[in-house]
Amino acid sequence: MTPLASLVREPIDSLAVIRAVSTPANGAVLLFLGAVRQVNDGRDVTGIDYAAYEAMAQRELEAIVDEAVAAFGTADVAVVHRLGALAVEEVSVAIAVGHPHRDTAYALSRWVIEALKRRVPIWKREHYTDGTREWVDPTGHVGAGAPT
Amino acid sequence: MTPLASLVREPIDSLAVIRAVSTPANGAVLLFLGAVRQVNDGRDVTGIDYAAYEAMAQRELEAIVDEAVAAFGTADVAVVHRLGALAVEEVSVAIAVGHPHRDTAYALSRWVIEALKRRVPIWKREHYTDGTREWVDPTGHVGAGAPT
Amino acid sequence: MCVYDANAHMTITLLLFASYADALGASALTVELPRDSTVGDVLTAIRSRRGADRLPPSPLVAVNQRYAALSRVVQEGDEVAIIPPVAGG
Amino acid sequence: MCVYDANAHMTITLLLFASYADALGASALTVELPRDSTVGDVLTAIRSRRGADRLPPSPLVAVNQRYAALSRVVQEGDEVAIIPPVAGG
Repeated sequence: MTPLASLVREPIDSLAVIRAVSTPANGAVLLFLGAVRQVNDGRDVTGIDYAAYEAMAQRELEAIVDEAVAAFGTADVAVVHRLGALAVEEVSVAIAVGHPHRDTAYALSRWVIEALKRRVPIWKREHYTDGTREWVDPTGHVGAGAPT
Repeated sequence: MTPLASLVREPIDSLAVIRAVSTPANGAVLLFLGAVRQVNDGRDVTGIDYAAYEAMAQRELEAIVDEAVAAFGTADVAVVHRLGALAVEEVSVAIAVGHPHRDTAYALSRWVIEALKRRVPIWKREHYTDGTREWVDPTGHVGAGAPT
Repeated sequence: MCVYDANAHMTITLLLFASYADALGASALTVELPRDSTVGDVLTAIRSRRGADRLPPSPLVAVNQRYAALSRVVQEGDEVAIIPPVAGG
Repeated sequence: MCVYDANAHMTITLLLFASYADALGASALTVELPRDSTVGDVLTAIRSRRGADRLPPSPLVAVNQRYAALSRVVQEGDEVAIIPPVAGG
Protein backbone atom coordinates (compact mmCIF):
# COMPACT_ATOMS: atom_id res chain seq x y z
CA MET A 1 0.00 0.00 0.00
CA THR A 2 1.03 3.59 -0.49
CA PRO A 3 1.53 5.61 2.68
CA LEU A 4 -1.32 8.07 3.12
CA ALA A 5 -1.23 11.59 4.58
CA SER A 6 -4.14 13.90 4.05
CA LEU A 7 -6.16 16.82 5.36
CA VAL A 8 -9.92 16.61 4.90
CA ARG A 9 -12.93 18.75 5.69
CA GLU A 10 -15.50 15.96 5.79
CA PRO A 11 -15.99 13.31 8.51
CA ILE A 12 -13.11 10.84 8.48
CA ASP A 13 -13.89 7.38 7.10
CA SER A 14 -12.18 5.18 9.70
CA LEU A 15 -12.70 2.00 7.70
CA ALA A 16 -10.97 3.49 4.68
CA VAL A 17 -8.00 4.47 6.83
CA ILE A 18 -7.81 0.92 8.20
CA ARG A 19 -8.06 -0.53 4.69
CA ALA A 20 -5.11 1.61 3.59
CA VAL A 21 -2.80 -0.33 5.92
CA SER A 22 -4.32 -3.82 5.79
CA THR A 23 -2.20 -6.30 3.86
CA PRO A 24 -1.70 -10.07 3.98
CA ALA A 25 1.63 -9.45 5.75
CA ASN A 26 0.23 -7.45 8.64
CA GLY A 27 -0.82 -9.50 11.64
CA ALA A 28 -1.47 -6.32 13.61
CA VAL A 29 -3.36 -3.19 12.62
CA LEU A 30 -3.76 -0.31 15.04
CA LEU A 31 -6.12 2.62 14.58
CA PHE A 32 -5.78 5.70 16.77
CA LEU A 33 -8.69 8.14 16.76
CA GLY A 34 -8.50 11.56 18.38
CA ALA A 35 -11.92 12.99 19.16
CA VAL A 36 -13.38 16.22 20.48
CA ARG A 37 -13.88 15.98 24.24
CA GLN A 38 -16.84 17.53 25.97
CA VAL A 39 -14.72 18.74 28.88
CA ASN A 40 -11.20 20.14 28.52
CA ASP A 41 -9.25 21.63 31.43
CA GLY A 42 -12.48 21.73 33.38
CA ARG A 43 -14.39 23.80 30.81
CA ASP A 44 -17.49 22.59 28.96
CA VAL A 45 -16.77 22.43 25.25
CA THR A 46 -19.50 22.56 22.60
CA GLY A 47 -17.23 22.17 19.56
CA ILE A 48 -13.84 22.89 18.04
CA ASP A 49 -12.69 24.71 14.92
CA TYR A 50 -9.54 23.17 13.47
CA ALA A 51 -7.42 25.50 11.34
CA ALA A 52 -4.12 24.82 9.60
CA TYR A 53 -1.30 26.32 7.61
CA GLU A 54 -2.51 23.88 5.02
CA ALA A 55 0.43 23.66 2.62
CA MET A 56 2.91 23.24 5.45
CA ALA A 57 0.65 20.90 7.43
CA GLN A 58 0.34 18.65 4.40
CA ARG A 59 4.11 18.71 3.95
CA GLU A 60 4.77 17.94 7.63
CA LEU A 61 2.24 15.08 7.64
CA GLU A 62 3.97 13.58 4.62
CA ALA A 63 7.37 14.04 6.25
CA ILE A 64 6.17 12.29 9.42
CA VAL A 65 4.81 9.37 7.41
CA ASP A 66 8.03 9.13 5.39
CA GLU A 67 10.14 9.15 8.54
CA ALA A 68 7.91 6.53 10.17
CA VAL A 69 8.14 4.29 7.11
CA ALA A 70 11.94 4.56 7.16
CA ALA A 71 12.29 4.07 10.92
CA PHE A 72 9.82 1.22 11.46
CA GLY A 73 10.23 -0.81 8.29
CA THR A 74 6.67 -0.78 7.04
CA ALA A 75 4.97 1.14 4.26
CA ASP A 76 1.62 0.80 5.96
CA VAL A 77 1.08 4.14 7.64
CA ALA A 78 -1.98 6.31 7.06
CA VAL A 79 -2.78 9.66 8.67
CA VAL A 80 -5.87 11.75 8.06
CA HIS A 81 -6.53 15.01 9.93
CA ARG A 82 -9.82 16.84 9.69
CA LEU A 83 -10.14 20.63 9.51
CA GLY A 84 -13.14 22.92 10.03
CA ALA A 85 -15.92 22.89 12.61
CA LEU A 86 -16.24 19.67 14.64
CA ALA A 87 -18.84 18.75 17.24
CA VAL A 88 -18.16 16.92 20.48
CA GLU A 89 -17.27 13.24 19.90
CA GLU A 90 -16.37 13.82 16.24
CA VAL A 91 -13.02 12.44 15.11
CA SER A 92 -10.31 15.02 14.41
CA VAL A 93 -7.49 12.66 13.51
CA ALA A 94 -7.16 9.02 12.45
CA ILE A 95 -3.84 7.21 12.36
CA ALA A 96 -3.71 3.64 11.10
CA VAL A 97 -0.59 1.50 11.02
CA GLY A 98 -0.03 -2.08 9.97
CA HIS A 99 2.87 -4.37 10.79
CA PRO A 100 3.50 -8.12 10.94
CA HIS A 101 3.95 -7.80 14.74
CA ARG A 102 1.98 -5.87 17.33
CA ASP A 103 5.00 -4.63 19.30
CA THR A 104 6.09 -2.51 16.38
CA ALA A 105 2.52 -1.50 15.51
CA TYR A 106 2.02 0.02 18.97
CA ALA A 107 5.37 1.82 18.95
CA LEU A 108 4.79 3.13 15.44
CA SER A 109 1.27 4.37 16.14
CA ARG A 110 2.48 6.21 19.21
CA TRP A 111 5.42 7.71 17.35
CA VAL A 112 3.17 9.13 14.65
CA ILE A 113 0.63 10.79 16.98
CA GLU A 114 3.39 12.33 19.11
CA ALA A 115 5.18 13.68 16.03
CA LEU A 116 1.92 15.06 14.66
CA LYS A 117 1.12 16.87 17.90
CA ARG A 118 4.62 18.30 18.09
CA ARG A 119 5.17 19.39 14.51
CA VAL A 120 2.13 19.79 12.31
CA PRO A 121 0.90 23.41 12.09
CA ILE A 122 -2.72 22.83 13.04
CA TRP A 123 -4.58 24.87 15.65
CA LYS A 124 -7.85 24.43 17.43
CA ARG A 125 -10.28 26.98 18.80
CA GLU A 126 -12.59 25.59 21.44
CA HIS A 127 -16.13 26.89 21.80
CA TYR A 128 -17.49 26.85 25.33
CA THR A 129 -21.02 26.63 26.71
CA ASP A 130 -20.77 30.24 27.97
CA GLY A 131 -20.43 31.43 24.38
CA THR A 132 -16.72 32.23 24.52
CA ARG A 133 -14.13 30.64 22.29
CA GLU A 134 -10.38 30.38 22.60
CA TRP A 135 -7.37 29.09 20.69
CA VAL A 136 -5.85 26.23 22.63
CA ASP A 137 -2.20 26.63 23.60
CA PRO A 138 -0.82 23.25 24.71
CA THR A 139 2.30 25.02 26.00
CA GLY A 140 0.10 26.43 28.73
CA HIS A 141 0.37 30.14 27.96
CA VAL A 142 -2.68 32.35 28.08
CA GLY A 143 -4.42 32.22 24.72
CA ALA A 144 -4.80 35.28 22.53
CA GLY A 145 -8.46 34.42 22.03
CA ALA A 146 -11.28 36.54 23.33
CA PRO A 147 -15.05 36.31 23.55
CA THR A 148 -16.67 37.19 20.24
CA MET B 1 -21.17 2.42 27.61
CA THR B 2 -21.30 -1.15 28.81
CA PRO B 3 -18.06 -3.08 28.50
CA LEU B 4 -18.29 -5.62 25.70
CA ALA B 5 -16.76 -9.10 25.47
CA SER B 6 -17.97 -11.51 22.84
CA LEU B 7 -17.16 -14.46 20.61
CA VAL B 8 -18.57 -14.36 17.10
CA ARG B 9 -18.56 -16.57 14.03
CA GLU B 10 -19.21 -13.84 11.47
CA PRO B 11 -16.78 -11.16 10.24
CA ILE B 12 -16.13 -8.59 12.98
CA ASP B 13 -17.77 -5.19 12.51
CA SER B 14 -14.86 -2.89 13.44
CA LEU B 15 -17.00 0.24 13.39
CA ALA B 16 -19.44 -1.28 15.88
CA VAL B 17 -16.56 -2.13 18.19
CA ILE B 18 -15.30 1.46 17.94
CA ARG B 19 -18.78 2.83 18.60
CA ALA B 20 -19.02 0.74 21.78
CA VAL B 21 -16.22 2.79 23.36
CA SER B 22 -16.83 6.24 21.84
CA THR B 23 -18.21 8.74 24.34
CA PRO B 24 -18.04 12.53 24.71
CA ALA B 25 -15.46 12.05 27.49
CA ASN B 26 -12.99 10.06 25.41
CA GLY B 27 -10.42 12.14 23.57
CA ALA B 28 -8.61 8.98 22.49
CA VAL B 29 -9.97 5.77 21.00
CA LEU B 30 -7.65 2.93 20.04
CA LEU B 31 -8.63 -0.07 17.95
CA PHE B 32 -6.36 -3.10 17.76
CA LEU B 33 -7.04 -5.62 15.02
CA GLY B 34 -5.35 -8.98 14.84
CA ALA B 35 -5.45 -10.48 11.36
CA VAL B 36 -4.47 -13.73 9.67
CA ARG B 37 -0.98 -13.42 8.22
CA GLN B 38 -0.03 -15.01 4.92
CA VAL B 39 3.35 -16.09 6.24
CA ASN B 40 3.98 -17.38 9.75
CA ASP B 41 7.33 -18.76 10.88
CA GLY B 42 8.37 -18.91 7.25
CA ARG B 43 5.46 -21.10 6.13
CA ASP B 44 2.82 -20.01 3.62
CA VAL B 45 -0.57 -19.92 5.27
CA THR B 46 -3.84 -20.17 3.34
CA GLY B 47 -6.18 -19.79 6.31
CA ILE B 48 -6.74 -20.45 9.99
CA ASP B 49 -9.42 -22.31 11.97
CA TYR B 50 -10.03 -20.72 15.35
CA ALA B 51 -11.48 -23.03 18.00
CA ALA B 52 -12.30 -22.31 21.63
CA TYR B 53 -13.45 -23.78 24.89
CA GLU B 54 -16.33 -21.43 24.37
CA ALA B 55 -17.90 -21.18 27.82
CA MET B 56 -14.52 -20.64 29.46
CA ALA B 57 -13.27 -18.31 26.72
CA GLN B 58 -16.35 -16.13 27.17
CA ARG B 59 -15.80 -16.11 30.93
CA GLU B 60 -12.09 -15.23 30.57
CA LEU B 61 -12.82 -12.45 28.09
CA GLU B 62 -15.31 -10.96 30.52
CA ALA B 63 -12.84 -11.29 33.39
CA ILE B 64 -10.16 -9.50 31.37
CA VAL B 65 -12.53 -6.67 30.51
CA ASP B 66 -13.64 -6.37 34.15
CA GLU B 67 -10.04 -6.28 35.35
CA ALA B 68 -9.14 -3.68 32.72
CA VAL B 69 -12.10 -1.51 33.70
CA ALA B 70 -11.05 -1.67 37.36
CA ALA B 71 -7.34 -1.10 36.70
CA PHE B 72 -7.55 1.69 34.12
CA GLY B 73 -10.54 3.67 35.30
CA THR B 74 -12.68 3.54 32.19
CA ALA B 75 -15.76 1.50 31.32
CA ASP B 76 -14.98 1.79 27.64
CA VAL B 77 -13.42 -1.53 26.74
CA ALA B 78 -14.71 -3.80 23.99
CA VAL B 79 -13.28 -7.14 22.86
CA VAL B 80 -14.61 -9.32 20.08
CA HIS B 81 -12.89 -12.55 19.02
CA ARG B 82 -13.93 -14.48 15.96
CA LEU B 83 -14.08 -18.27 15.76
CA GLY B 84 -14.30 -20.61 12.78
CA ALA B 85 -12.51 -20.62 9.43
CA LEU B 86 -10.74 -17.38 8.53
CA ALA B 87 -8.96 -16.47 5.31
CA VAL B 88 -5.68 -14.56 5.09
CA GLU B 89 -6.11 -10.85 6.02
CA GLU B 90 -9.39 -11.50 7.86
CA VAL B 91 -9.65 -10.05 11.35
CA SER B 92 -9.57 -12.58 14.21
CA VAL B 93 -9.76 -10.16 17.12
CA ALA B 94 -10.79 -6.54 17.64
CA ILE B 95 -10.07 -4.64 20.83
CA ALA B 96 -11.34 -1.10 21.21
CA VAL B 97 -10.67 1.12 24.20
CA GLY B 98 -11.63 4.71 24.92
CA HIS B 99 -10.15 7.10 27.46
CA PRO B 100 -9.94 10.85 27.95
CA HIS B 101 -6.15 10.63 27.41
CA ARG B 102 -4.11 8.72 24.88
CA ASP B 103 -1.39 7.60 27.30
CA THR B 104 -3.86 5.45 29.16
CA ALA B 105 -5.61 4.32 25.97
CA TYR B 106 -2.35 2.86 24.60
CA ALA B 107 -1.45 1.15 27.89
CA LEU B 108 -4.95 -0.25 28.28
CA SER B 109 -5.16 -1.57 24.72
CA ARG B 110 -1.83 -3.32 25.11
CA TRP B 111 -2.82 -4.79 28.48
CA VAL B 112 -5.97 -6.31 27.03
CA ILE B 113 -4.34 -7.99 24.01
CA GLU B 114 -1.52 -9.41 26.14
CA ALA B 115 -3.99 -10.77 28.71
CA LEU B 116 -6.11 -12.27 25.94
CA LYS B 117 -3.16 -14.02 24.35
CA ARG B 118 -2.01 -15.36 27.71
CA ARG B 119 -5.29 -16.53 29.22
CA VAL B 120 -8.19 -17.05 26.85
CA PRO B 121 -8.64 -20.71 25.79
CA ILE B 122 -8.68 -20.21 22.04
CA TRP B 123 -6.58 -22.23 19.59
CA LYS B 124 -5.72 -21.84 15.96
CA ARG B 125 -4.98 -24.41 13.33
CA GLU B 126 -3.05 -23.05 10.38
CA HIS B 127 -3.61 -24.41 6.88
CA TYR B 128 -0.56 -24.36 4.63
CA THR B 129 -0.17 -24.19 0.87
CA ASP B 130 1.23 -27.75 0.86
CA GLY B 131 -2.12 -29.04 2.15
CA THR B 132 -0.98 -29.72 5.70
CA ARG B 133 -2.51 -28.11 8.76
CA GLU B 134 -1.24 -27.73 12.29
CA TRP B 135 -2.33 -26.41 15.68
CA VAL B 136 -0.13 -23.46 16.57
CA ASP B 137 1.75 -23.73 19.83
CA PRO B 138 3.09 -20.30 20.83
CA THR B 139 5.21 -21.95 23.52
CA GLY B 140 7.31 -23.36 20.71
CA HIS B 141 6.74 -27.07 21.21
CA VAL B 142 6.10 -29.34 18.28
CA GLY B 143 2.41 -29.37 17.52
CA ALA B 144 0.29 -32.48 17.74
CA GLY B 145 -1.17 -31.73 14.34
CA ALA B 146 -0.59 -33.88 11.32
CA PRO B 147 -1.32 -33.75 7.59
CA THR B 148 -4.89 -34.76 6.89
CA MET C 1 -12.67 -58.43 51.13
CA CYS C 2 -13.04 -55.76 48.51
CA VAL C 3 -16.57 -54.53 47.87
CA TYR C 4 -17.21 -51.94 45.20
CA ASP C 5 -18.87 -48.99 46.91
CA ALA C 6 -20.64 -46.74 44.39
CA ASN C 7 -20.79 -43.96 46.93
CA ALA C 8 -17.04 -43.90 47.22
CA HIS C 9 -16.67 -43.26 43.48
CA MET C 10 -17.61 -40.46 41.15
CA THR C 11 -17.85 -39.74 37.46
CA ILE C 12 -15.84 -36.87 36.00
CA THR C 13 -16.17 -35.48 32.48
CA LEU C 14 -12.83 -34.49 31.02
CA LEU C 15 -12.90 -32.07 28.08
CA LEU C 16 -10.19 -32.06 25.43
CA PHE C 17 -9.50 -29.40 22.82
CA ALA C 18 -7.48 -28.70 19.71
CA SER C 19 -4.24 -30.73 19.55
CA TYR C 20 -5.13 -32.66 22.71
CA ALA C 21 -8.49 -33.70 21.26
CA ASP C 22 -6.69 -34.80 18.09
CA ALA C 23 -4.12 -36.74 20.12
CA LEU C 24 -6.70 -38.72 22.07
CA GLY C 25 -9.25 -38.92 19.28
CA ALA C 26 -12.01 -37.48 21.46
CA SER C 27 -13.27 -34.14 22.67
CA ALA C 28 -14.60 -35.54 25.95
CA LEU C 29 -13.79 -38.55 28.13
CA THR C 30 -15.67 -39.94 31.10
CA VAL C 31 -13.50 -41.03 34.00
CA GLU C 32 -14.52 -43.09 37.04
CA LEU C 33 -12.52 -42.17 40.13
CA PRO C 34 -12.54 -42.53 43.90
CA ARG C 35 -14.01 -39.59 45.79
CA ASP C 36 -11.52 -36.91 46.84
CA SER C 37 -9.46 -37.47 43.72
CA THR C 38 -7.54 -34.50 42.34
CA VAL C 39 -7.24 -33.16 38.80
CA GLY C 40 -3.84 -34.85 38.75
CA ASP C 41 -5.56 -38.15 39.47
CA VAL C 42 -7.92 -37.54 36.55
CA LEU C 43 -4.93 -37.08 34.26
CA THR C 44 -3.23 -40.19 35.63
CA ALA C 45 -6.41 -42.18 34.90
CA ILE C 46 -6.22 -41.39 31.18
CA ARG C 47 -2.45 -41.79 30.75
CA SER C 48 -2.85 -45.36 29.51
CA ARG C 49 -5.08 -44.33 26.59
CA ARG C 50 -3.69 -44.37 23.09
CA GLY C 51 -2.30 -40.93 22.22
CA ALA C 52 -2.03 -39.76 25.81
CA ASP C 53 1.75 -39.82 25.47
CA ARG C 54 1.36 -36.68 23.35
CA LEU C 55 0.13 -34.70 26.35
CA PRO C 56 2.77 -32.84 28.35
CA PRO C 57 3.55 -34.10 31.89
CA SER C 58 1.79 -31.16 33.55
CA PRO C 59 -0.70 -29.57 31.19
CA LEU C 60 -2.77 -26.51 32.05
CA VAL C 61 -6.13 -27.54 33.47
CA ALA C 62 -9.44 -25.90 34.27
CA VAL C 63 -12.24 -26.92 36.62
CA ASN C 64 -15.68 -25.53 35.94
CA GLN C 65 -14.26 -23.11 33.37
CA ARG C 66 -11.57 -21.63 35.60
CA TYR C 67 -7.86 -22.38 35.60
CA ALA C 68 -7.00 -24.72 38.47
CA ALA C 69 -4.03 -26.47 40.06
CA LEU C 70 -3.36 -30.17 39.48
CA SER C 71 -3.80 -30.61 43.24
CA ARG C 72 -7.36 -29.34 43.09
CA VAL C 73 -9.85 -31.88 44.47
CA VAL C 74 -12.70 -32.55 42.07
CA GLN C 75 -16.30 -33.43 42.83
CA GLU C 76 -19.00 -35.40 41.08
CA GLY C 77 -20.31 -33.33 38.20
CA ASP C 78 -17.27 -31.06 37.90
CA GLU C 79 -16.33 -30.03 34.37
CA VAL C 80 -12.61 -30.69 34.08
CA ALA C 81 -10.67 -29.62 30.99
CA ILE C 82 -7.09 -29.94 29.77
CA ILE C 83 -6.04 -26.68 28.11
CA PRO C 84 -3.47 -26.83 25.29
CA PRO C 85 -1.16 -23.83 24.94
CA VAL C 86 -3.56 -21.01 24.03
CA ALA C 87 -3.12 -19.18 20.74
CA GLY C 88 -5.89 -16.61 20.52
CA GLY C 89 -5.57 -13.13 19.11
CA MET D 1 23.36 61.66 0.58
CA CYS D 2 20.85 58.88 0.94
CA VAL D 3 19.37 57.51 -2.27
CA TYR D 4 16.68 54.83 -2.12
CA ASP D 5 17.95 51.82 -4.05
CA ALA D 6 15.11 49.51 -5.03
CA ASN D 7 17.56 46.70 -5.77
CA ALA D 8 18.84 46.77 -2.21
CA HIS D 9 15.34 46.08 -0.87
CA MET D 10 12.90 43.19 -1.08
CA THR D 11 9.28 42.40 -0.31
CA ILE D 12 8.46 39.56 2.09
CA THR D 13 5.01 38.09 2.73
CA LEU D 14 4.51 37.17 6.37
CA LEU D 15 1.72 34.70 7.13
CA LEU D 16 -0.13 34.71 10.44
CA PHE D 17 -2.41 32.02 11.83
CA ALA D 18 -4.87 31.34 14.62
CA SER D 19 -4.22 33.44 17.76
CA TYR D 20 -1.44 35.41 16.02
CA ALA D 21 -3.75 36.33 13.13
CA ASP D 22 -6.37 37.43 15.67
CA ALA D 23 -3.79 39.46 17.58
CA LEU D 24 -2.62 41.40 14.54
CA GLY D 25 -6.00 41.47 12.80
CA ALA D 26 -4.57 40.02 9.59
CA SER D 27 -3.67 36.65 8.13
CA ALA D 28 -0.87 38.08 5.96
CA LEU D 29 1.36 41.16 6.09
CA THR D 30 3.70 42.55 3.47
CA VAL D 31 7.03 43.75 4.77
CA GLU D 32 9.66 45.83 2.94
CA LEU D 33 13.20 45.03 4.08
CA PRO D 34 16.84 45.46 3.05
CA ARG D 35 18.35 42.52 1.21
CA ASP D 36 20.09 39.93 3.41
CA SER D 37 17.59 40.48 6.21
CA THR D 38 16.80 37.55 8.48
CA VAL D 39 13.52 36.15 9.72
CA GLY D 40 14.31 37.94 12.98
CA ASP D 41 14.47 41.22 11.06
CA VAL D 42 11.05 40.49 9.56
CA LEU D 43 9.63 40.08 13.05
CA THR D 44 11.32 43.26 14.26
CA ALA D 45 9.74 45.11 11.37
CA ILE D 46 6.22 44.27 12.55
CA ARG D 47 6.78 44.78 16.27
CA SER D 48 5.39 48.31 16.14
CA ARG D 49 2.03 47.14 14.77
CA ARG D 50 -1.00 47.16 17.01
CA GLY D 51 -1.40 43.76 18.68
CA ALA D 52 2.20 42.67 18.02
CA ASP D 53 2.85 42.84 21.76
CA ARG D 54 0.78 39.65 22.02
CA LEU D 55 3.39 37.68 20.07
CA PRO D 56 6.07 35.93 22.14
CA PRO D 57 9.67 37.27 21.95
CA SER D 58 10.87 34.30 19.87
CA PRO D 59 7.98 32.62 18.11
CA LEU D 60 8.34 29.52 15.96
CA VAL D 61 8.81 30.47 12.34
CA ALA D 62 8.75 28.76 8.97
CA VAL D 63 10.28 29.72 5.64
CA ASN D 64 8.73 28.24 2.53
CA GLN D 65 6.68 25.81 4.65
CA ARG D 66 9.57 24.46 6.68
CA TYR D 67 10.55 25.30 10.23
CA ALA D 68 13.48 27.74 10.24
CA ALA D 69 15.75 29.59 12.66
CA LEU D 70 15.27 33.30 13.36
CA SER D 71 18.78 33.80 11.96
CA ARG D 72 17.73 32.42 8.58
CA VAL D 73 18.35 34.90 5.75
CA VAL D 74 15.27 35.44 3.61
CA GLN D 75 15.03 36.20 -0.06
CA GLU D 76 12.60 38.09 -2.26
CA GLY D 77 9.52 35.94 -2.72
CA ASP D 78 10.07 33.74 0.34
CA GLU D 79 6.93 32.69 2.19
CA VAL D 80 7.62 33.44 5.85
CA ALA D 81 5.18 32.37 8.57
CA ILE D 82 4.93 32.77 12.32
CA ILE D 83 3.67 29.53 13.86
CA PRO D 84 1.60 29.67 17.06
CA PRO D 85 1.93 26.72 19.46
CA VAL D 86 0.51 23.82 17.45
CA ALA D 87 -2.50 21.94 18.77
CA GLY D 88 -3.38 19.29 16.21
CA GLY D 89 -4.52 15.81 16.95
